[in-house]
Amino acid sequence: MISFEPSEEQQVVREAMHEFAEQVLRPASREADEASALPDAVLAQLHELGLVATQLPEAFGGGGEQRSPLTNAILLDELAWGDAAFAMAALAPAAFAFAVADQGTQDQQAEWLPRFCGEKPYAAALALVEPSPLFDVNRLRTVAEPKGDDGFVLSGAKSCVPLGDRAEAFLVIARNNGARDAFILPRDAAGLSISETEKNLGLKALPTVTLELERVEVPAAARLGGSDGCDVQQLVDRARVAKAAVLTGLSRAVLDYSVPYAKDRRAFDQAIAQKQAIAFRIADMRIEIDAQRWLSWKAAADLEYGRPATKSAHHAGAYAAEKAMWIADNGVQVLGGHGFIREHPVELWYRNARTLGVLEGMLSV
Amino acid sequence: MISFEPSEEQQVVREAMHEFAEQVLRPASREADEASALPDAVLAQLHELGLVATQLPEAFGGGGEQRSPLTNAILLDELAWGDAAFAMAALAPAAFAFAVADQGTQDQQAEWLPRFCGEKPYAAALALVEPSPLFDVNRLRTVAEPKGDDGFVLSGAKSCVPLGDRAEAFLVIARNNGARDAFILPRDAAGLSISETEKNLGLKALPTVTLELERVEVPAAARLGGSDGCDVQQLVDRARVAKAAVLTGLSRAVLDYSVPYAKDRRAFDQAIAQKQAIAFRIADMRIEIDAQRWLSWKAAADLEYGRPATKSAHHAGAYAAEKAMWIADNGVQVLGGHGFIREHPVELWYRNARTLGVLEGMLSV
Amino acid sequence: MIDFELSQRDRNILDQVRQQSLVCRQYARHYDENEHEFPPDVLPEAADFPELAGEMLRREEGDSGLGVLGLLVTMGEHWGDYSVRIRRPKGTALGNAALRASGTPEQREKWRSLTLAMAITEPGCGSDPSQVQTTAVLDEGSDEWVINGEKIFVTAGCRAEGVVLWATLDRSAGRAGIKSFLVEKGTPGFVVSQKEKKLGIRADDTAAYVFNDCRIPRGNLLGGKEEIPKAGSGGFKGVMKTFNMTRPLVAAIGLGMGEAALDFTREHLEDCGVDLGYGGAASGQSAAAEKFQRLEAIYEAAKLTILRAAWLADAGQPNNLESSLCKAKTGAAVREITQGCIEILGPLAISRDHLLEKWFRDVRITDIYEGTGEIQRMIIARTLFGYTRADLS
Amino acid sequence: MIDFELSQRDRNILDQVRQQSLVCRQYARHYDENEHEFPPDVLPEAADFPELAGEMLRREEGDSGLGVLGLLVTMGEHWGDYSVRIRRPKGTALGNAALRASGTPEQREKWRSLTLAMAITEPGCGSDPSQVQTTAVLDEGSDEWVINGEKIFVTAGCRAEGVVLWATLDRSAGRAGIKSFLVEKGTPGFVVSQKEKKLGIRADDTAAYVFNDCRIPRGNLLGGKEEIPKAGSGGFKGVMKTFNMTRPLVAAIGLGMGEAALDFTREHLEDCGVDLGYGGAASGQSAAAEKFQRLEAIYEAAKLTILRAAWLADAGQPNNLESSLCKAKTGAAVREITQGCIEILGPLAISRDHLLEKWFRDVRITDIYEGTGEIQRMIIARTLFGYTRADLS
Repeated sequence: MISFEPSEEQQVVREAMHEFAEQVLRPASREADEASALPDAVLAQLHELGLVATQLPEAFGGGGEQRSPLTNAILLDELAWGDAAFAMAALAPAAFAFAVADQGTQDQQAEWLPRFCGEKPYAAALALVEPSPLFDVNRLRTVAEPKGDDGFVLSGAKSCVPLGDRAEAFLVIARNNGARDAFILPRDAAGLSISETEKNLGLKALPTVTLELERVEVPAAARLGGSDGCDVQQLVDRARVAKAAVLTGLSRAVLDYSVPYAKDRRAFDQAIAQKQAIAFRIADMRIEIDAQRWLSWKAAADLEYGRPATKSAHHAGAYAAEKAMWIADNGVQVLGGHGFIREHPVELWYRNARTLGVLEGMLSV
Repeated sequence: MISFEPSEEQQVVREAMHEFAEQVLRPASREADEASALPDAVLAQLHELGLVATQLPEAFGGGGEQRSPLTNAILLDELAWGDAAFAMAALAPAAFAFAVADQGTQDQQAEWLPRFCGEKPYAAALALVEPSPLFDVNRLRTVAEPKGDDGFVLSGAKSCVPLGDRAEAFLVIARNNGARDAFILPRDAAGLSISETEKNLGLKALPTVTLELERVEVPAAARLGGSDGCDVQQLVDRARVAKAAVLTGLSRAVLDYSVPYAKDRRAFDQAIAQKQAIAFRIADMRIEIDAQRWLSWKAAADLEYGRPATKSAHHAGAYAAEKAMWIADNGVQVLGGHGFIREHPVELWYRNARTLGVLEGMLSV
Repeated sequence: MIDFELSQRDRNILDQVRQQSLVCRQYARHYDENEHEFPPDVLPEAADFPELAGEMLRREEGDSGLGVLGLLVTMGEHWGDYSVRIRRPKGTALGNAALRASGTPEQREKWRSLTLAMAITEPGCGSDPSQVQTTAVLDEGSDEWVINGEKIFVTAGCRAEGVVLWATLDRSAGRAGIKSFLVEKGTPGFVVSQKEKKLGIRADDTAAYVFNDCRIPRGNLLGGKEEIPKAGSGGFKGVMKTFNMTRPLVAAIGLGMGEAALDFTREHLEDCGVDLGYGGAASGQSAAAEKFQRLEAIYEAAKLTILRAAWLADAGQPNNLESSLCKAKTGAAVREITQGCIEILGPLAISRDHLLEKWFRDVRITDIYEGTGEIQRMIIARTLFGYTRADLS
Repeated sequence: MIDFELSQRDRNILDQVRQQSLVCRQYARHYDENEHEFPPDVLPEAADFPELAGEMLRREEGDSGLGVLGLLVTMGEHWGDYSVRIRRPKGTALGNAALRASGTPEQREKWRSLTLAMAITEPGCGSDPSQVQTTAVLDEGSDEWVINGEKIFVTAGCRAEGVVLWATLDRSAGRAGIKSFLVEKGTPGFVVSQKEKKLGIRADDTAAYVFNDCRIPRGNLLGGKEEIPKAGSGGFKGVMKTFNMTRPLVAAIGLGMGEAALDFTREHLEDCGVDLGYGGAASGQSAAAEKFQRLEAIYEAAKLTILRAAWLADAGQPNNLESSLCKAKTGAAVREITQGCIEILGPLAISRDHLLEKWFRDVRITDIYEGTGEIQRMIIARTLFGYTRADLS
């Protein structure tokens, strides 16, 4: 049945995350962006929320809660309203942990999942994006060659790997004999070099790195799912839904900032909110925020109930990327000169929207 | 040097065509659309303007004037302001005649050009478009196979052939051994069947047909340019510039109708022109009409002075197609309910803009 | 629990609607080309199709709400054609919605079997219904209202058996003076003066009315309240309330046709071997595939906003904002979808041998009637800013 | 004769500008990342490059007009970087343009060697310059103006040696009371209170000023006319006239960076083997190629509107409408172009190892300063409708 009714738990999560976003993330946002650094205190508080651990099986030290892509979409929406870079820092390890939980072998789960359930934040990341123009998840250049019966050799490069400055392990996506596979790579793998923190347009508080894989040898056991391999598209789908949710929250931040600004700001003897050009644009922001959210919910529901989700996740991700860019761009325009200076957060959202819009595979729901 | 200064002659042409468009084309426009028929009287008056004949060489009975793509763009802009279907009816034969004049052999010129210089309108047409989805001028399905040394066999189908109900000859574009060529085909060619007049969304006053070519045999002399063949891309470029000019005139018609309407029409105690939502949209129409026109002039100048024009013609055609659609669509919106009824011409321009936007190769400058 | 999947029962209902619509579609071109004809109230094929109303009304555990289902059915019907129906029940025009929303029990009982058009717009007022100039004057002697004025853009105005029209009791009272009246066809002084020729939805008649000293019984004032409320007391809001029901409906109508356009285009793309896989990057696709996927996402987005408005209504929650939101979104979406489908398919798409060009024309009304896109954005913005009409117009 | 091709001489000039720009570009990232530093007035490489001013001023048969060439040179310079120049001549800031347009001959002579910023915007007024609150009061005793007020968004406000500022002689006189005054740096009571941190154009300093009983000589009123014209007599129009010169300039600045973004993207597309042939149908291309071609057409369109405004000025024809038109068009175009180039290239494009992300940030000011896109559309619409400010604001 068609229903937009969040569960009681989802409502509680939403409210809690909103409060957290408002009280913890928003105040730290600008400084972290200017410093291009993720504050340890924020990261620690994000970890305390237990967003990843609670959704991992009890057997491995997790909370044992049923994973809910819908709940995750809702919470990402709220966290990203506070700050998209922080929201991504919180859920980037999930892209590793959920993948192992969903598709890893028993051994892989036993080895890796407990690490995400400790008291300290455990950093690990999905490494999907590559540093080539026109990057396409369907045309990966990173390659895994079988090496006899007992392993693979990985060659290529990965960029925009979140938390890569501190991640203790990476889940590297590579072409394997025409198909795609994921390989678990510890930080100290021989042949793996990790760049300095990348300098990016936006999401500056989220440290990302480039990985160079120079004939990195991994055992067969490093292949996610073991000899069966894994469904990489599912990782992509989950990442796209997460991205759509983050972009929805970011868009909402712009709207929530633009509304009071437009009411306060006066020109030609009226509040600019009373001018149709401004008012209708803000109305369109509202329209497109709803549209983004329902598309991300639709795709999250497809994941949640085990239905085919590639198409709905594609729509949710692509639509949110386009509309969040439009909304942030128009947020800048509503503020005029004030939209261009770093005293107001809108320019930060403008950079984040463009940055996140072209990224793939950094998160999970 | 960069100059937007039309020659004195171009200014005279522009004014004359505008007057003609206002006095002859505009009043006949609605009735011709409703009847899906090109009025003989209008066609005769268009022919009297001598738009094609004056630009053909004196040796073949023409006016011997230097052909000017710029002047042709200017006059098409004005005629299309009156009615796009009539403008296209006037210049459709030019696509045949100018092609023969530019790229035909001496014999082809001597045989065909005098026909365009008579007292009565002579109908002939370029047959480029094909009735397949995703039609692409680079991927023609109509094929010319050499038949021994002395001719070709044409097979395929062509649609949206303008004036095809009466055209006495067609210039059929076909793939010939990997490249493209043009072939002159008389109406009564064996194996050529000509459909009833097509029923289209817009440009209803312009009769178009589908040609079925079932192993139509043509002599080698029918190949435009003889054994050297011809440059089909040049025909396409010229057609795209002509199309851009027509769309510019159409767009201008919408603006010129919207401005007084918005000033007269009142809502919420003001003229709707005083509402930013309407006023700014009309300002955008004005902006995009200039943009369309300068792009079409730029491409026409490239053709006029013999510079590479494929890129500028592509830009002019594609840009005009997008913006004319936007302008006509917003013209309908400015008029509201009145934009949806056939008492006002805006719905006709809306249909024409969409129709013309997806067509290729019907005209020439 | 958040979900977007239909129950098997609901899917069956919608499948049957689709089956009916395929039949209706066979008639679509005829009534487009012959706009002076009305589609029959019952098609010859009707016998082959069961009535669905009972199935729809019987809601079981796991089924969607009636409002949600109703809009999906509306989409499915218009996926077939704007006007042609297997059966056209009486009493399903816009005026009937107003009667149900605002009529007294006696009025509802008395007129429910009539098909009632709704007449609001006048030659001088478009998107501003408060500017109504048509007057209703009470003749105390005969206990009759005397109506004078003109109405245009009356949907189903020729076919309808009566009309709910807006007239003012007192022009100086502004919006507060506007009341709804019911006038039956055949009443002296009530003339259908014109049937409009339109860009699209040609089988749906759009009429102009003239009222010239047209006398109707005093009891024909809808809702029965003759007093003029004080300005700002919300009397007009009651009149406007009908729109909260009709805006999602009108959006669903447009989107059903938009869906038809997408389905037609998808079929041709698949025939041409265009890969519509959704796994890769947008830029890595062919331009045709990328454009199509974008239109598809717009469609999905609009559909979800419509369902949201309907779901709120089903849940008994206010949906004023969401009604305007879904109408504005869909009005723009169907323009973009149909324009884009034609662009993708190219010259083939402009032929009247196919219905795509008709859908392009038909959907254009979506952003115009029942409040233009501009009016909807005004309502949304007023809500966001907490503004009154005086603050933003 | 209509033409869009440059003479060989003009092409040579622009080629040299490009050569200079390639050098400037090497410094671009440094001054972006170190926004507290000012680029030097003369780069070390300057000796390798001749001065071009003489060549530019010497116009020969077949050369383009000086206005047209000037805008093309401006585009070429900003194709290198927004702020870094091989040589930065004195007296080329916005205030100098105002001095040239409105100063008396004595004033022009006296101050032409100073770099003059232009201070209009105040904390309380953005796009509505008539709301200026800064006051200038004549002290008849000392024959001095006493200035009080605050100014923000003063371009080159730190680097400038003086400023042309707008202040009102009489707030009750509205726009008519606004005059321009020249204040040199170092005048007591004139404080640079802040250097703004910005999204882009970071090497170009943007300052805030405070004037606190700042006294300047009576002769520093630009143009010298102390009387307040009657409302509506066009006095304010004179003040506004500067914009007709600066709007195409500002558009050209933005578009030069837009061109840089397109060139960068084209190079990468070609490296990837994307076919940018223009012969076929749009839908037949790859999505990346089709999107890129669309952005390229937008660029060409914007460039032509800028050249049109400049050509009109060169021809001595009014270009008020066209100045606003090219500014509005370009302000939107460069947003779309830079956003689109990043979208096409994907993750690579967001790295600060490349300049594309900088161009994306830098161009964003184009639709904001020197009158936002909204202000330009207002001017265009007023012209189309024959409206005054009272009719449309």
